Amino acid sequence: MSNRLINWFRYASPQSFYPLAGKLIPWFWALAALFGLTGLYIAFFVAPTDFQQGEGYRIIFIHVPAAWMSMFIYLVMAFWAGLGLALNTRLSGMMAQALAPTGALMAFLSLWTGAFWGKPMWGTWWVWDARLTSALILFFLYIGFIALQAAIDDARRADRAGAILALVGVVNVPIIYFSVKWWNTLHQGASVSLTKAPTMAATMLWGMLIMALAFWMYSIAVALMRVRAIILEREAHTEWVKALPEVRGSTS
Amino acid sequence: MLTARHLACVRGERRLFSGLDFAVGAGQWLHVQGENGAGKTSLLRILAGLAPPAAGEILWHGEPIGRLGEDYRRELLFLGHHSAVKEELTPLENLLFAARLDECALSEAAALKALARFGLKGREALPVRFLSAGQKRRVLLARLAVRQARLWILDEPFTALDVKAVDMLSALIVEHVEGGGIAILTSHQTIPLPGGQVLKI
Amino acid sequence: MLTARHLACVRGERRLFSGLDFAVGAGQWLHVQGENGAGKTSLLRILAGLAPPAAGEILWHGEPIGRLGEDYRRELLFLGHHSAVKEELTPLENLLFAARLDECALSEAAALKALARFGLKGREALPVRFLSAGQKRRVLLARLAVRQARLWILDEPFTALDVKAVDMLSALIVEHVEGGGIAILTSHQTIPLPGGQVLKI
Amino acid sequence: MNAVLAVIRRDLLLAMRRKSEVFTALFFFVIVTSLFPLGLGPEPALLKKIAPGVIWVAALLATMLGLSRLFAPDHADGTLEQLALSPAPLGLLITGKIAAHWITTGLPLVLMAPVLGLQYDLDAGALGVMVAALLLGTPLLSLIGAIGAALTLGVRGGGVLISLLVLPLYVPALIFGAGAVEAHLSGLGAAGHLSLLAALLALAVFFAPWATTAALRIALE
Amino acid sequence: MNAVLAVIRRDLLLAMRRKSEVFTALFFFVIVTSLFPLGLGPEPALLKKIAPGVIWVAALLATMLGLSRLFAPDHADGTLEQLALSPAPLGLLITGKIAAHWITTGLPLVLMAPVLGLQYDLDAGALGVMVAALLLGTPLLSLIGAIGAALTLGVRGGGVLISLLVLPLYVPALIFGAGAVEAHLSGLGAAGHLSLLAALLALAVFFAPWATTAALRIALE
Amino acid sequence: MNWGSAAEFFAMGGYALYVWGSFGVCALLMIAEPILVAKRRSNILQSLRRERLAETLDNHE
Ligand code: HEM
Ligand SMILES: Nc1ncnc2c1ncn2[C@@H]1O[C@H](COP(=O)(O)OP(=O)(O)OP(=O)(O)O)[C@@H](O)[C@H]1O
Ligand SMILES: Nc1ncnc2c1ncn2[C@@H]1O[C@H](COP(=O)(O)OP(=O)(O)OP(=O)(O)O)[C@@H](O)[C@H]1O
Ligand SMILES: [Mg+2]
Ligand SMILES: [Mg+2]
Repeated sequence: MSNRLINWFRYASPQSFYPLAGKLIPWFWALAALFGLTGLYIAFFVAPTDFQQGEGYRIIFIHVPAAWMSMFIYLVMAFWAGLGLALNTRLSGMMAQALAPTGALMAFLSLWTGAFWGKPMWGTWWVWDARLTSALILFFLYIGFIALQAAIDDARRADRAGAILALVGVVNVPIIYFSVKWWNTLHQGASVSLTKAPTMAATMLWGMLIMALAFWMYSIAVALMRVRAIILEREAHTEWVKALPEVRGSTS
Repeated sequence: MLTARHLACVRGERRLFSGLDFAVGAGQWLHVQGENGAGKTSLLRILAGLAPPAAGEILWHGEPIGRLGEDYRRELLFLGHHSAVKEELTPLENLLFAARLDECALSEAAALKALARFGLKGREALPVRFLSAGQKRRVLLARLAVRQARLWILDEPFTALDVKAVDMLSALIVEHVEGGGIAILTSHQTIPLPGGQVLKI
Repeated sequence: MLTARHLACVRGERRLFSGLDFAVGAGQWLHVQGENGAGKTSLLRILAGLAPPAAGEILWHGEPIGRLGEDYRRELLFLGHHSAVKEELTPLENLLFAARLDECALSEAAALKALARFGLKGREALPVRFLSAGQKRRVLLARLAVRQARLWILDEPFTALDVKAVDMLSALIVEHVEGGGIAILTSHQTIPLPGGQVLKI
Repeated sequence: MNAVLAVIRRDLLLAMRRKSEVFTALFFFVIVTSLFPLGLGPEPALLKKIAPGVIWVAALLATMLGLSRLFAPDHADGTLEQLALSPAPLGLLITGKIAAHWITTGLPLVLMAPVLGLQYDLDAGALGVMVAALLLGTPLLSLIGAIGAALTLGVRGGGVLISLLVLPLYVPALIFGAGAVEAHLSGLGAAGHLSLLAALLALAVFFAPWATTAALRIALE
Repeated sequence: MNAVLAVIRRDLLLAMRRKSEVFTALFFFVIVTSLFPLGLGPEPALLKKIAPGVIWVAALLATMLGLSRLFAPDHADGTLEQLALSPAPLGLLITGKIAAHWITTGLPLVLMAPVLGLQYDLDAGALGVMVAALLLGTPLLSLIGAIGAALTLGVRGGGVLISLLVLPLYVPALIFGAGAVEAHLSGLGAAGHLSLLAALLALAVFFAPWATTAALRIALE
Repeated sequence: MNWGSAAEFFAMGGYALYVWGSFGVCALLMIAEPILVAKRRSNILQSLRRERLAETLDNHE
C-alpha cells in the first residue's frame, strides 16, 4: 500500500478523525463568521435597492445560498453513504448521518425564505412551480433519511440502510427535478413562474456568492461538530474515547 | 467438516464470545451449551452465514463459507425459532414450499408420509394457525425428514415437544449423524443422544 | 379453591376434552399433562376466563367465575406464551406497566430487584427485542415475583429457560404454594417440584 | 383510573420509542396533500377549490393508516389478554388507548393543517374553520377507527380490511368536515356543519368505546 | 427458476388464503376515488378535470398500503432467512416476490380503473390511455415500493415510515401517469408521457431488485 | 449606503415582515443548530464521565 493511501485510511478512522475535526472546527467557524458578516454588509448596505422588487429582494442573499446548499449537501451525503457501503469504513456513515440534519435545515430555509419572498412578489405563499415543488420533495427525502436512521437503533445497520436510501434518492433527485419541470411547463398554469431570474447586478452576485461561501463554511463547521458528537456516542466504549482528556475531565 | 476459527460475536456493545475454535467432522454432532443470553442463537446464525462474525472465520471443508456461497447453502439446513412456517398455509403446503425453495424434488405422497411420521396425521389440511405450540414445531421439523443436507443447524429443536416427539426427533438426528451427517444443536434440556462434542459459551 | 365441573372444549370440529372435573385447593398445585395438541393451552385459557368452555363451569370458591368478574381477575395471574411483553420497551418499563395494569403499587427499586432476581441485571434498560429467547421469558416471569395473586396459571413456564432459571422458578412456585397459593402449570419437562396433582388430558 | 393513565402513558411512550411513529403519520398527511397538486396540475384556482376535500381525505387516510397498529401489536404479544384480565374495566382501558391514538395521530394533523392550507392558498378565516372542523373531526375518526381495528383483529389481511370497514363510516365526518370549509368559502357560514360534527362526536364518545370493547372480547376468545 | 416460481405461487396462494388481501387493495382504490365526489360536491366539469390526478393518487396509495406486508410477515416468521439460505440467488427470489405483489395489487387496479374512469365521465380514448399508463406505472410502484419495504423491515413503526420514504420517490410516476391522461384530454397526445414511464420502468426493473436485496440482507443480519 | 436612518433600515421599504421574517428565522435556526449539537456533545460527555466515575469507584471497592 502506498504511503498516501495509508494516510488516507488513517484519517478515515474515527479515532484519528476526531482530533483533526476538533482542530478544524474553529477555523471553519471563523471563516463562516467572516464571510457571513461581509455578505450581510453587502446584502444590506452595498447592494442597491431593486427597481422592481424594492427592498424585498434582499431575501435572495439567504434564499439562494440555502437552496444551493440543500442540493449540494445531498450530493455529499450520498457520496459518503456510497463510500461507506463500498469500502465499509465506519466514518463514512457517520459523515452521512452528520450531514443530513444540516441539509434538511438548508432545504427548510430555502422553502421558508422562498415563501416569505413569494408572498410580497406573487401575492401568495406558495405556488406549485417546478423548482419549488422539487425543493419540497428534496426536503421530504431528507426527512425520510433522518427518520429511517432514527428508527433503526443498531448504528451499523442504520448506516447501511441509510446509504441505500441516499443512493436511491440521488438517482431519483434529477428524475424528480425534470419530471416536475416538464409537468409544470406543459401545463402553464395561471400563476407567475420564476423561470427567469432577474438579471443581477454585479454587487448582488458578489453578495450572493459570499453568502453562499458563508453557508458552506457554516455547514462544514456544524457537520464536523455533529460528527464528533456521533463518534463519541458510537465509540463510547472504546479505550481511546475513555482516554480522551475531555472524558477524563477534572475528576482524575 | 465445519471449522470455526477465532470466532467472536458482538451485540450492541456487549462481547458475547471471542476466540471460539472448534471443528465438527462427518458423523459428529456438537451440543452448544450456555446460559440464557450466552450467545448460542447468535453463534448458530453466524455459522449459517446469516450474520457476519465480528472476527474470525468459518470454513466448510477448508473453504470460507462466504466464498462458497450457494455450494454451502445447498449442504445446509438451518432451523431457528420460527423457520418459514406460514400460519395461513396448511402443514402440507408449508412442507412442499420449503422443498421447492431448497430445490429438492418432493412428491405430495412423500410429504404426507413425513408429516404423518411427525404425528400430524389428520392435520395436514388444517391451517397451521390452529395448531398447538408443539404441533407448529413439528411442521417445522418435518423438513428434517425430507431435505437431504449434510449439515444440520438446529436452535432448540426440542422445545414445546412432548416426550414421544423428543424421542422421535432424537432418533432422526442419530440416523443423520450415523449416515455421515453433521449436526449442531442447542438445548437447555439434556439431549437423549449418544456421543457428541460439547461447546460451552 | 378452583373447581372445574364437566368442562368440555371444542376447537373447529374437534372435541379436545370433555367431562373434565377437578378441584385445586389452597396450597396445592396442578400439573396439566398431555401430548402436543391435547388441549392444555386451551384448558388454561378457559380457566383464566379468556375463552368460554363448550360445556361445564368453573367455580372460584364456589362461585362461577363469569359472575365474579373483576373479583376473580384480581386474584389471578395468567402467563401464556407471550404475555404483554413489548419488544420496544425495556424490561423495567414492561414490569412497571404490568404492575400498574394489575393495580398494584410497585416502586422502581422493587422492580429492579425483581429483575435482578431473574438474572436480568445489566439488561434493565435494553429494549426487550435485543434479549435472547430465555431472557424474554424471564422478563415475563418477573411478574410472578411482584404481583400478589392467589391463583397462578402458567402455560409452559419452563421453556427456553436454562437450568439455573428453572431451579429459581421452581423455588418461587414452591414458595407461592406453601404460602397458601394455587398454581396450575403445563410442562413437557418433568417439573422439579414436590407434591402436586396431575391432570392428564 | 390509575390503570387508564398507565395505558395512555405507555402508549405515548411506545410511540416515542418507535420515534418515527408520530412524525410519519404527520408527514404522510403532508405528502399526500402535496401529491394532489402533482397529479392535478398547478392551477391555483382549481387547487383552492379542492383544498378542503383534499385535506380531509388526507387526514382521513393518515388516521386510517395507523389503525391496524392500534390493537394488533397488543393482540399479538398478549397485552390485550392482560388488559382483559386486569381488575380495571376493559372499556375504560380501551378508551385510554383510543385517547393515546388521537394524541399521537389526530392532534399533530390539526396542528399541521394550517400550513397546508397556506399551500393551497386558503385565507385566515377558512383556515380557522378548517382547524375547528379537524379538532372535532379527528377524535371522531379515531373513535370510529377503533371499532374497525377491533373488528378486524386477528383476521388475516386485517390491515387492509380495516379501510374497507372504516372508510364508509368516515363518510359523514368527511362530508361535514370538508363541507364546513366549503360553506365558509362560499359565504354560508360553517356553524351548521360544525355543530353537526360536534353532535357526531358526542354520539361516538358514548358508543364507540363500548362497541370496540365488545369487538375486542370476540377477538380474544 | 423453479424456486422463483415456487415463491410466486406461494405468495399468490397466501393472498388467496388471506382472501381479503386482493380485494381490499382494490376496494381501497374504489373507495378513495369515490370519496372525492363526496368531499368536493357533484360538479361534472370539476370532476372530469381532477379525474386522472385522483385516480393516480388513489392507485399510488392503494399500492402503498400493502407494502408494509410485502416482506414483514416473511421476516417475522423466518421465511426470509430461509430464502437467503436457499441455493437460488436471493435477488431472483425477491424479484419473484415483487412480481407476486404486482399481480395481487397492481393488476387488479389496472383492470378496475376503466370503471372508475367512467364514474368521472372520461371517454374511451382517455380510458385507454389511462389503462396503458397504469399498466406501465403500477409495476414501477411495486418495484420502488419494495425498496422502501425492505429498508423499513424490522424497524419498529415501519408501516408508516414506508410511506415517508416511498411517496417522494413515486412523484415521477405520478406526474407522468396522470400527465399522460391529461395530455390526451388536452389533445397533446400521450405518447411522450408513456414512453417516459416505460423508460422509468426499465430503469427500475434493473436497479430496484438489487437495492431491495441489499436492504434485505442488512435487515437479516 | 442605502438607509437614511435606523428606522428606515428596519422598515425595509415596507417589506419588514418578509425580510426580517426570512433573515430572523434563518439566524435563529443557524444559531440554534450549533447549540443543539453542542448540547448533544456535552450530554454524551457527561454520561461518559459518569460511567468512568462509576468504574473507578467499582475498582476501589
Ligand atoms: C417557497 C418558495 C421557493 C422555493 C422553494 C424556492 C426554491 C429555490 C431553489 C431550489 C433555488 C435554486 C435553484 C437553482 O439554483 O437552480 C432557487 C433559486 C432562486 N430563487 Fe427561489 N424558491 C422559492 C421562491 C422564490 C421567489 C418568490 C423568488 C423571487 C421572486 C425566488 C427567486 C429565486 C432566484 C432569483 C433564485 C436564483 C436563481 C439562480 O441562481 O439560477 N425564489 N429557489
Ligand atoms: N444491542 C444490544 N446491546 C446489548 N446486548 C445485546 C444487544 N443485542 C443483543 N444483546 C445480548 O446478546 C445476547 C443474545 O444472545 P442469544 O440470543 O444468542 O442468546 P442464547 O444463548 O440463544 O440465549 P437463550 O438460551 O436465552 O436462547 C443476549 O444476552 C442479549 O442481551
Ligand atoms: N379449527 C380447528 N379445527 C380442528 N382442530 C383444531 C382447530 N383449532 C384447533 N384445533 C386443534 O386443537 C388443539 C389445540 O390444542 P392446544 O393448543 O390447547 O394444545 P396443547 O395441549 O397446548 O399442545 P402443546 O403441548 O403442543 O402446546 C390442537 O390439536 C389443534 O390441532
Ligand atoms: Mg437462543
Ligand atoms: Mg400449548
